[in-house]
Amino acid sequence: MSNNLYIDFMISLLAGTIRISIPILLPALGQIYTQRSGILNLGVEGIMIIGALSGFVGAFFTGSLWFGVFSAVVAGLLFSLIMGFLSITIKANQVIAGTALTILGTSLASFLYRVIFGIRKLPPIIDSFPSLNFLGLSKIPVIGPIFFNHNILVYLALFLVFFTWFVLEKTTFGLKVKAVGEFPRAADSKGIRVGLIRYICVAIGGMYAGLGGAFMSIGYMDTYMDHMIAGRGFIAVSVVIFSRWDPKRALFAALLFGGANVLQMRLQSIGVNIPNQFLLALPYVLTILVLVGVSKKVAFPSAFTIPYSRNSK
Amino acid sequence: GAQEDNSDSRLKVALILPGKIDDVSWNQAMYDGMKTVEEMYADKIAVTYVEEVYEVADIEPAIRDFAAEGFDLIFGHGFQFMEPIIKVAEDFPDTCFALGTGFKTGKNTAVYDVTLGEGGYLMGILAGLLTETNKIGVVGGADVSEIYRGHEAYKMAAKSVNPKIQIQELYTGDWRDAATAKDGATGMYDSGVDIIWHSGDGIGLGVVNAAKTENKLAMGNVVDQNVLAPNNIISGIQYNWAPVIKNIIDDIINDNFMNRDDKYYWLTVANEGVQVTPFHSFESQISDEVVKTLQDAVTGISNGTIEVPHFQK
Amino acid sequence: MYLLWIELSRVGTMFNFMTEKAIKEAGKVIEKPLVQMIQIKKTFSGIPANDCVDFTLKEGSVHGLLGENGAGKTTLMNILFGLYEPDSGKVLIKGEPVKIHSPLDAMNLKIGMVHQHFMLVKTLTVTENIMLGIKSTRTPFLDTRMIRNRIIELSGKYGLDIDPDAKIWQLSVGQQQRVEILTAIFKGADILILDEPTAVLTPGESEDLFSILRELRNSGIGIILISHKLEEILAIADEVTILRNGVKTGETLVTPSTTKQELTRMMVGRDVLFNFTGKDVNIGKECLSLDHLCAIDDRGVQVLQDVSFSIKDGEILGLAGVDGNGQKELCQILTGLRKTTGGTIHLYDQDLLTMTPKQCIDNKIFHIPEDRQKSGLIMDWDVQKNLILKNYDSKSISGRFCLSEQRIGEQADTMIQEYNIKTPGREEVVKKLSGGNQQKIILAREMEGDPELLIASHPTRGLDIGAMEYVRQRILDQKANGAAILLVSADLEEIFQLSDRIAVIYNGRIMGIVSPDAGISKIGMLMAGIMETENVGVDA
Amino acid sequence: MNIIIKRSKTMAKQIWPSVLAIFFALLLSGFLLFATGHNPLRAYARLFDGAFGNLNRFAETLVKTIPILIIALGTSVAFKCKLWNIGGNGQYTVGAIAAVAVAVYVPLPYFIRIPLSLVASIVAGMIIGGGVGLLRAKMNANEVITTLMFNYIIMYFLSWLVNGPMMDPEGFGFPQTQLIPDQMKLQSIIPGTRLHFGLFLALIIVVVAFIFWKTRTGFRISLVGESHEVAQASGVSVQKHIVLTMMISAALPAIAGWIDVFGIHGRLQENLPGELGTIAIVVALLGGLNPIGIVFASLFFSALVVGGSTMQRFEGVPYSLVGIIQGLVIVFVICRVVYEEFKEKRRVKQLVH
Ligand SMILES: Nc1ncnc2c1ncn2[C@@H]1O[C@H](COP(=O)(O)OP(=O)(O)OP(=O)(O)O)[C@@H](O)[C@H]1O
Ligand SMILES: Nc1ncnc2c1ncn2[C@@H]1O[C@H](COP(=O)(O)OP(=O)(O)OP(=O)(O)O)[C@@H](O)[C@H]1O
Ligand SMILES: [Mg+2]
Ligand SMILES: [Mg+2]
Repeated sequence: MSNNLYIDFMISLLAGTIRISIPILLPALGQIYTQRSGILNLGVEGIMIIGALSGFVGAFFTGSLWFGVFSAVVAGLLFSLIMGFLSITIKANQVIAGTALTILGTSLASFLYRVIFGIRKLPPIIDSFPSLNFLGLSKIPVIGPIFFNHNILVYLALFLVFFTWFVLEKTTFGLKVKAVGEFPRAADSKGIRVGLIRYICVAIGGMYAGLGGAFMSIGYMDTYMDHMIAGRGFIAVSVVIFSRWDPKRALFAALLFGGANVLQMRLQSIGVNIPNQFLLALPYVLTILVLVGVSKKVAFPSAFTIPYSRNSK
Repeated sequence: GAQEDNSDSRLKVALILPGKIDDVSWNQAMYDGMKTVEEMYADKIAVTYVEEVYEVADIEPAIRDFAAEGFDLIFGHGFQFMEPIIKVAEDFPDTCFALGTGFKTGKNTAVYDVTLGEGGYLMGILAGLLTETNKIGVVGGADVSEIYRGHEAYKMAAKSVNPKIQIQELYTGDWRDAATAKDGATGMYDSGVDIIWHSGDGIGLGVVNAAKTENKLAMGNVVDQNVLAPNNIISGIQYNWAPVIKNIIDDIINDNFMNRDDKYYWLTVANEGVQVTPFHSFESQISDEVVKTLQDAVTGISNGTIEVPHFQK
Repeated sequence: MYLLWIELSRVGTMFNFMTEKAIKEAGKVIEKPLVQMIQIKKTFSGIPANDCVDFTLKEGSVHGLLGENGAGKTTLMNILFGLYEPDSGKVLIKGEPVKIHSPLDAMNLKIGMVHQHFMLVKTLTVTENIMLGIKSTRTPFLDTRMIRNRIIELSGKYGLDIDPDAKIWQLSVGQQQRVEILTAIFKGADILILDEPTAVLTPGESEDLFSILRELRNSGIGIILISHKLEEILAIADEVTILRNGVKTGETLVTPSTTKQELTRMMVGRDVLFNFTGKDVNIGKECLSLDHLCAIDDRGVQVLQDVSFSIKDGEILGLAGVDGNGQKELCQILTGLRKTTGGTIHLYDQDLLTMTPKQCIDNKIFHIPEDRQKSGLIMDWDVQKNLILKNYDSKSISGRFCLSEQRIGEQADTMIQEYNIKTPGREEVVKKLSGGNQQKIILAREMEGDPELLIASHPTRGLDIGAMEYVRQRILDQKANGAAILLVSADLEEIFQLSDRIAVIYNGRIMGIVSPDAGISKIGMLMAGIMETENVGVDA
Repeated sequence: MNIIIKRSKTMAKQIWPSVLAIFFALLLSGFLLFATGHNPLRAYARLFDGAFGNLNRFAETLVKTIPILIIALGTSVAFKCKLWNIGGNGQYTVGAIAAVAVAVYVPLPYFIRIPLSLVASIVAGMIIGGGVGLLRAKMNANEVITTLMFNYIIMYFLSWLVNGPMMDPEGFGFPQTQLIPDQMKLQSIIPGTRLHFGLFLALIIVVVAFIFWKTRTGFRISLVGESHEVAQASGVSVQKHIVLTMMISAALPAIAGWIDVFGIHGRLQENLPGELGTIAIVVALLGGLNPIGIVFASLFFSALVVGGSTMQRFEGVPYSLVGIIQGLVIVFVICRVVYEEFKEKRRVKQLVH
């Protein structure tokens, strides 16, 4: 490969990596709150698809993409409250509650889409968020196409990395979240309402996941499809765990996964002689390898997946 | 719904689809074809549609159920229906079965198939002639036989008209994750590819979308996808299943089905089941030379002077 | 000498250790009630923890709350702090009837509480833990810097010596307790509840705490002090309330003439048995011997250094010492759960260091663990299953492949009877039983296997007097059966009652091994880390 | 006699809240059906008919029950040890792969090849499970992630096999393997239906599972699940049992894969397990991790799935609505504790007054 081609290849790879890791990063950031507060929400996949649909419907009927984003966030919030109710109020097993949420979410989204749009010859489409071009910054060689040629949701997601870090480390709310996940009884004795904080965290997780869903339908693509989340919610849950509940590391983990995915596609395209299934499996293999590398240090929030009740000893 | 009425003399037809009837692809083309025939033969047939019979284990009960309910003709739209249909057909010798691709037939079982190779060939000619960078691409879902045939013919044809051509090829490993396909296509465009054909299914929308955001050219599949991106979808191929369906139904009505020797119904360029879609707004930009070469290829394939090999892995 | 006094007074409750001059402060007693709790009733699954308790705290006074383990002291205070809601009864603060539904309500009423079990989040720093309980001045943002400065200031002022940036898990128990106290002081409460605050403090720290408390009292704050240490109560309290089995059995002003005997009688309902002795047992051959044992803890810190002692069949060796001086790790080593870094251990002729936990059990080493709920019992399982944890694979329980439900049941029934375990049935979930009965389950399980070596860690911690005596009797029975027994306890009363010899551990070292005749003062000195020359059996 | 009445009374008491929960879920779904122009009663009648209407349909329900039941039993072993094995799909797939590999490529007499292929499946499952268990025990690698990732990896591995080395040479390039020899397939129990002898294998596994929890190993596994600390103090090696648990837990889905290959598929194709893994998680938990409970839960769920398909076929109910009904049933069944808590509160109140 000539030098020039090599640079082009890397630019395309990195720009693609950023784009494709956003729908993993967004729900992962939300799940950092949720998991930090002690709740494992395996229903992210379901929430994301609900978000994707709501985002699209909102944007389609109002013509406003931002209204679409708003509807996705609200829908994600509302839908995640089911998880909150099951895991916090009912104190149900979180694995089954999350599974139920995924089944319900994927079916409900598919059902509502058909109800709203009927059967069409061609799918309804909208104009999705365009790439921003900060004062022509995207024209800067190399750096431009990698960093300055994305749509606004990408930058929003990157901002949310910082924002999530800030909330968790610098605000009273973040401190409460950590306390609730580690030692709910202590939090309770300090006057923190454990259930409320957990509800809020589940809801925030839902909002971020909803946003992640909207990114897929109106940020990345321009329409809704039943299978457009394609396991990204589950990947997000993994990313959260192996980034050890740290937003910055979550960004790297999402980039890593996204990068592996883009890399396999680029390698396929340029005709690397490896069966494509092996390349397709690459991101997942990489995830396990990284997980094994970092796990020794992983200490789960002490109250992870354990419901809290003041009266039980 | 199914007609319970005994006095109804119409042929009871069931169409079992593995995906959604509005997937802008494989399933939708068949659905549309069947709808056309149903309207045409409103007094002769009554059709029941079932979508998303995706799990292989659920196929046989579905077929058996329709057979047991007294349906006269059952379509299974995919090769995964082959084994179950052969098995059920033995138990219901009076029922007719039609299998969408595959290779096993029986007294009451026929195969209908599309010569995607011919379609791919035509697309390859177009891409080879239209490219300015001498780099073209093709994106497919899973690497299965009919898709493979299309891709191989595409590559062969492109090389035949443009010896300098470089071709990038990608399988996303999935029929429905359009976002991944979009990123794959984006990567191709980034590396200098200026025209991509996609070989169908939900992922095709990702390629169309990539063309739109990158403002490059793409070619559609299955249905005329120009409206999705009028400035980017230069052409494509579309299937018209109606003639083949009509053919099968006529055979049954005329008692020709069971004793027919050739149990293959082909959708071909020759019988206009596979067509090149119009150029729409690109009409004026396409040189007469290109139009002529394409037309020659169509004629050649139709009258057998050009023989597209039956590629096999 | 003063230090020694404090040290000794920390240690036992049965020894009357009044110093020359009464330490009680001559403070004015203000009559205005700060807290009135009237006819408080609270039951846990039918068993009353507080039964129609009245309690009054006056402004500017220190009120001692006494009672044996499980008497309901913590429960009463948890109710005042809003952690539990009472079944019935009223609470008045400064004369106003109030409903305290949560700690938040309590804090708004300016009630602060230092809990018996640390309420600290281990992964957070000291500053963060303190910030948890107070409203930030910069809400919604944290005012870390300000709080941090105040911590340094307060900690300097009261000599608490706390690093505001340390994570809780990095701190020693004593330091953690100081963080708890600091948290309470920080909030500037009108009413301060301290639930056994000195249990893990060093004598110096205790005295510092008391001077803080005196200062706070003089500034008008009402303090409720729960303690098992009567000396402390006599030293600082203005009044005491005494609970027994959830019922209030007395309330009295503390005057210079108040004696410990008086208080004890109210607490226990009778005079404490001073000469609680077992049958005379012939001491046999050497069962366990440790030679220069060394070990490190989970954090890699040296916890045991050159520990050497031996125990003979039919002998009880008491291991006295303040918690956290290596006792826990020693017990883990003896049961095969922890690796050592040096030295040898022999069980009769066998090398114990190479044994797996399973082999230790097979060699009849049994253990009554100090934290029964965490490492002794499966709280969600029923009584009978908890009773077979150590012998589920024995012939008496297992058939060829399967555990026999019938035999498990039969065994459970006999043990329930024999050990007088109060339970509705063998299928009752252990979580629902009282602490005493939970302890009896462990006792039954560990003793039923006829131990060669029995390690009893704090066997009576958290037990009422009846259960306590029962447990001690059972341990003596094992001795009579010829078991070698290592009794680990911070309770000197227990150590003196049961032991044939007493080893004192301090900072991972055996300070000395003495006979019970040596007297309390000597042991007290050893526990405080002051070495003596004369020993009665350190076999080095 | 008295005991029987008492037992069935307590059974009824335990089942009643679930029945109530299912009723409410169906009621709510009924509104959705009605709102989209379907007659809920007719649809539900179809659903019931589809699951139990005639011998063939009941047989289909049982055919579906077999893998769900076995995977759920496997999953439950891990769950009982508080290990979240959500890799049922992958483990099922490796079982199927091993089954076909031996059945097609090992030229030994059938009577050896059949048991050999079963052993191969079990071993394949154990290798995956053991790997996950080792990673968890030694490296502290969270098993939720590893099992999930293995699902994807194995899915692509299967895809590679059927498109590459194991593709049927006479299959015209379709992504599937050869059929296993007919003589090796599990015979039908009721001629004319697909119900095969795998059912007996499933029943044997249920019995074994039932007994397993009474064995020493079963006891030790549940002990480790409850508390690592207590288990260790009781002389049970926690690490060893984590690995063992994952091996057992993965071997069962692999057996389910074997049964499905020998009972229905006869070959490998892509996406063999479909939604089985997810349903099995739900079934294991709804069945209370108890073999008998799991039998009923899996029967119920496969009836829901099979009947749901029939409802979809003949009432034109969209596939997604069938999924919604499933989701609602799970949610409501989880909520049944609300009812139980409500009763408990009432009981306590009555006691106090
Ligand atoms: N949350 C609870 N659930 C069930 N029982 C409880 C609970 N809290 C306390 N109890 C029981 O209530 C009784 C009183 O307990 P409490 O903690 O108030 O005793 P205490 O006087 O503080 O004892 P100690 O000296 O050990 O601190 C005990 O029998 C205890 O087991
Ligand atoms: N803590 C431990 N560390 C290492 N190995 C252990 C530990 N505990 C038990 N084992 C091993 O586990 C195995 C099972 O122990 P045990 O002797 O109880 O077998 P068992 O009861 O006959 O087992 P099964 O119920 O399977 O027949 C033994 O080989 C023992 O060495
Ligand atoms: Mg207490
Ligand atoms: Mg002996």
